[in-house]
Amino acid sequence: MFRKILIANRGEIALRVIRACADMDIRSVAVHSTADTDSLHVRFADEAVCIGSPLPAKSYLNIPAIISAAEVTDAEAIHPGYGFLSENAHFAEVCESCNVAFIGPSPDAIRMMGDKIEAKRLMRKIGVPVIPGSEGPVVDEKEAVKIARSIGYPVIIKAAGGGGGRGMRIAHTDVSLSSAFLTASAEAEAAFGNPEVYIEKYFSEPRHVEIQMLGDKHGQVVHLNERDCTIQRRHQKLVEESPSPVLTPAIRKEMGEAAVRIGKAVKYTNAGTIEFLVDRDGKFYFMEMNTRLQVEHGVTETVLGIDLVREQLLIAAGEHMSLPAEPLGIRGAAIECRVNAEDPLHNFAPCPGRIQALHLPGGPGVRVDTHIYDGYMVPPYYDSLLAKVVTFGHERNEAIARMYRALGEFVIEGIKTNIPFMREVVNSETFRRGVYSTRFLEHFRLTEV
Amino acid sequence: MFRKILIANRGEIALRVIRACADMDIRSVAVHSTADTDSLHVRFADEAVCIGSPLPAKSYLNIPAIISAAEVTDAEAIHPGYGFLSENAHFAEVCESCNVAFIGPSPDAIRMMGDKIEAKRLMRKIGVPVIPGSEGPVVDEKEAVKIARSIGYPVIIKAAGGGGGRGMRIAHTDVSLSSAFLTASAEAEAAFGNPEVYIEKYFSEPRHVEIQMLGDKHGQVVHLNERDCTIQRRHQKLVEESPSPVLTPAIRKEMGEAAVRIGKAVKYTNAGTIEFLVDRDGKFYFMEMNTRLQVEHGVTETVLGIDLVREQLLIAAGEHMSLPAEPLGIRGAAIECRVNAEDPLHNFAPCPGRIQALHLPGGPGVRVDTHIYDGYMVPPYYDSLLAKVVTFGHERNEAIARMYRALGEFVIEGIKTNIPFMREVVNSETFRRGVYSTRFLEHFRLTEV
Amino acid sequence: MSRKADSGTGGLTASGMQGIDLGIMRRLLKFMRDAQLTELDIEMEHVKVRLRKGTSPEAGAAPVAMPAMAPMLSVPVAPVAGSVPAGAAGSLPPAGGGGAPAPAAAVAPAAGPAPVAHAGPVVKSPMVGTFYRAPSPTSPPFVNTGDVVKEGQTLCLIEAMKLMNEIKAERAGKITKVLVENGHPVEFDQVLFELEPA
Amino acid sequence: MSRKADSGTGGLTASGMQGIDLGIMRRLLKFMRDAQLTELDIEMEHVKVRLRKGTSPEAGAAPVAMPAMAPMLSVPVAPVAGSVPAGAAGSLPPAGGGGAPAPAAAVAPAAGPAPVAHAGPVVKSPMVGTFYRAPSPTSPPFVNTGDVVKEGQTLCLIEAMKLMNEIKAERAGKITKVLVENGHPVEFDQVLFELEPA
Repeated sequence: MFRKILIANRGEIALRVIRACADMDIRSVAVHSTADTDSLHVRFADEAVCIGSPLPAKSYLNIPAIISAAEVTDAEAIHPGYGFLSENAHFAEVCESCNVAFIGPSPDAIRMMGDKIEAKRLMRKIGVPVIPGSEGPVVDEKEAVKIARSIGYPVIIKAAGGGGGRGMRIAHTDVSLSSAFLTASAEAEAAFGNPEVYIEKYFSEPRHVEIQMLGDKHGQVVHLNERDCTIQRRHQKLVEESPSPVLTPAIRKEMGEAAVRIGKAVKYTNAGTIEFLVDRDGKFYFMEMNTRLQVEHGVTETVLGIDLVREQLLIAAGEHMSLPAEPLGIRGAAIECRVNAEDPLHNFAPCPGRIQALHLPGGPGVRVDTHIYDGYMVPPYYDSLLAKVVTFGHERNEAIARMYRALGEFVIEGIKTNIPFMREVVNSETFRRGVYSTRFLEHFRLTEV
Repeated sequence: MFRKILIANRGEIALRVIRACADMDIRSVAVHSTADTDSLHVRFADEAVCIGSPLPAKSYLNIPAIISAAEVTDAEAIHPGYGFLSENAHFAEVCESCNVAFIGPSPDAIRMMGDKIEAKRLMRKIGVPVIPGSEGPVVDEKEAVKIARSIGYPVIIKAAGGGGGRGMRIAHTDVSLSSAFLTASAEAEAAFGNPEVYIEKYFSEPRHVEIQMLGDKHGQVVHLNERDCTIQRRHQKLVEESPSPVLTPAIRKEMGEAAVRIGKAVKYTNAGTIEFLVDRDGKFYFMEMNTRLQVEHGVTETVLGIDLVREQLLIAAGEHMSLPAEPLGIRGAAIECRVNAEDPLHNFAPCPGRIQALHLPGGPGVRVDTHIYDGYMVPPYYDSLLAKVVTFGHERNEAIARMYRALGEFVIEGIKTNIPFMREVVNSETFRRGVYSTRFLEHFRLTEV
Repeated sequence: MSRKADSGTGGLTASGMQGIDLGIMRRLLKFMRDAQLTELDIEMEHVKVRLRKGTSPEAGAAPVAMPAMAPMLSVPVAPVAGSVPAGAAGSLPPAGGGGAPAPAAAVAPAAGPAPVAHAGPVVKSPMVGTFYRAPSPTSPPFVNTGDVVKEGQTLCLIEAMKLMNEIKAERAGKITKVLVENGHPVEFDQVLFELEPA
Repeated sequence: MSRKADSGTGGLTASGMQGIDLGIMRRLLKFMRDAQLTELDIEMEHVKVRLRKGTSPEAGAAPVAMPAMAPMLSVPVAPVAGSVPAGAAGSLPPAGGGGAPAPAAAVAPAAGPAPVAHAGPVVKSPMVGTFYRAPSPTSPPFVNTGDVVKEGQTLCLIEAMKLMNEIKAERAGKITKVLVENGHPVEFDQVLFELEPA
């Protein structure tokens, strides 16, 4: 096992990895920008190196500075956390070339999964369902209709060159598709200077369900069940849970097997997550793979009673993972809420600033991961995540009740947070029932503020 | 289920019960002395009633005030926590006579187990081993020698009328016993005005291991394995863990079965703990039964993934406990350290005062139960327990590593605490090896302070 | 005794302690005095101020509280009350039991609960129970505001554990205020009457 | 860059923030100035004071720290440093990376890391790496204390990722202090030299 590792990240995830190091008797090196000198990850690491100015490009994305920090501290491996350099194949390569282990998959696996078209091609090859649609741009209305008929309506037309909703059209019939095709193409050209559009099956009320998987260098690949991350705001996950309230054991098994198949196909090592879209009939479709630790990994840890960062370190060091090959039994339910420094009453605008008072929730079934403390200055340079609260219950209702209680005990003063908003979300009838889609928030109204 | 319950306690255990109420959607009523107006249990309960002045006799032991508080708030049940009125059979009776459910065993069971001689008699009857010795005072040296020979040397002579070490003598042979008998008797007379002495088998290096059990009103009695509480200071437990590092599965099974036998014999309802002395050969002897929730119940909760207070409430409401009749599988190891406001460098003198700064440990495998907050005034009237830290690990070593890490992250400023002391205890070679006795602290030297 | 609608909507509108201006508080108090008000509520987007004079702690509302009942939001009242002249007609009551436990570390220490500031001597409840002003539902009250009472005269009953306890005047004087309504619960140390010494 | 013997012996000798007396701090500073000391350590039962002048942040020790390295124990240095006359021979360096992250809420806000207070202009490291004073182990240093340097003159090398980076003077002046030892690691923004303008 490594004697010392460097954590190329900040905030709660840096603290998370430092804690795993402490738990495994590995020395930890924090790196930080000048804005994070007073951070807990700097405080609780065994060593700390300032690597640059506050802008991420100058510090947490500054590969030479991070490698130099590893060299001057004699760190044997680098954990990238999530975000920043965690899915940067080049960084993984630089680490390797500098004889520093990258705690993550191989550069090839990162690159392969980073190329969405390549990844989809692989899925088709190994029989993992992808969202049906054209393989590339669609030439004209006729081809569009032909594809639409083969995959079934409704379909969505998307601009090949763009995003953000422009050039997007939903069609339910041949007729509407023909006109939509032309409009979308014209809009795409106007917006992105590229009239090319492609077609995919449209899911109006999908769920976002992902499978956690782990592979080690000895060929063992396991999946650790799903996390349901359907509650999102503009593609930012807000609530994650495991098990999913809508998955049947049969679908769980199928999805898990698909994840293992993917892992084996790319000889995947370390932790990865396969994101699937699940429709109302329980059919699932590969969306993408995240080749890193997820923000919401604690949900899986809590429901299975395991330590994913520990597994990451074991795997990166070439050891066997410490989990059995068979899927672990689900022994309850876990829910995570992300607590962000943002104002739910003003379009979730970020709210950096100094924390004036703090009370963290505690007691049975509550885990808190946070880098904030009373007096901490939340810097404006980074994302707004302040804390993750994970609650456990023997059944989903107990986990929800504990989340509602824990968020009620969670007091942060001095800056605005989404805590009261999240509390209403988990307390809502819709969430409790468990039946909703990624459009949950469109229908959700903050009742009592 | 109850709609509202009153918690007749303070501090972390009051908060613990309030949290269980919130998790079960039961309204909670806190009672408090004038010294505890600013307490978190008052803050987080749904209602709060001031019941008297700071001295326990005037408030937390003030039965009429507590019953009145239950009456004016329409509370249907009272949870006594631990300490205070939790093992007071009279209080349990008053509750019943006032139509308020007492969340604990019947007054008869409390009374039966509170009478040590009666309890021992019962154990003998149902075949649970008790510490061998004379059943009452020993008449003379001859009888002493006769008993000593029958139970085997070494034996300890104790004053019937006293305690605190005076009048105590250990004897390893007939000769030393005869002279020890006379000295002890004389000393006992001088010290307590009563020359009567009795004899028990002497265990020089015992362990303190207790079995958690639960019984409901439908006749189901289960045991929830052991907690090893061998690390004590003057009979105050400091570290508790489950499973015990020295128990074999066979002895665990035997002890558990003994606990269930005891529960069935007294038709015990609610949570109870059987305390056993375990000698170096793995033989165990009944010491006493605590007819209430223990401080260290979180250890069992963590290692089994259950909620004991929830079970208490279910049982008191006449429902079935929600645990299976078969012993739950042990899925790792849990350790608890008690964090006290006391100065380890000055004979553990209590250190009340205002908390000036606070950082609680967090992350994976760490549970904190505490009623303190930044700015909290620790009152001088009550016990010095500030917080309980429970860590979980897949194996004991992981739980220990996490405890060492968690205590390192735990910062309390403004008052002295035993945190650095506890950190050295869990980090010590002896503790890590797991082989020690209740005299651990006699041999333990605080090396680095 | 405080009854809370919800024990934890904590931290919704997070305004730091800095937002609290004791100068404004004092000016509000003067305004109250000049206008002879006994209660003053102000609620704005980010702040909610409630001032009450001579109210019983039963009401439970913290005298000055941000919208959320976060513990750290409570304002230490003792210093403010202390700044009001002792002879003033009223002053700020302390945080009721439960409403506002935790004075922020940044603020002046307020060791122990702040004493209720009443204009003159008061009669407090020696126990938890239900307060009755009359011996029976059809009887007139033992005392009314303005009544002159003798030492040892019964002022009210407090029912605790089915027993009626007579609360008697410890000294002679004039009842200037009755602070609890008939049939309401009272807690230990709660002020029942204000009594002007004879 | 700080290397800590043990990342968490937190909170052993608990002294509150109140214990910190800026007046005493200033008197210690004056004593140092008078005695021409560059370093002053005082260690007593409950307090540990370390004052250093013009030291490099590499040492990492917080200038004033209670025995335990608890985050809340750190003292905000900026205000103290600010109270020292700008022209003084030295002043308090800020908390090094890692030693003392969290100013207690009760203390004056110190937004962002306090700038290092050096007597005059300084040359800082633009990168993380290893500091070399000479082009090879057998060569003499590029510069020594007292040397007058021209703008653009090479002052040292910093090795980062196997590359030697020449660090040049941005202005002409006299080297008044070399703050890092040859072969030692440096972090971003760490002060390497003090330079008196020509």
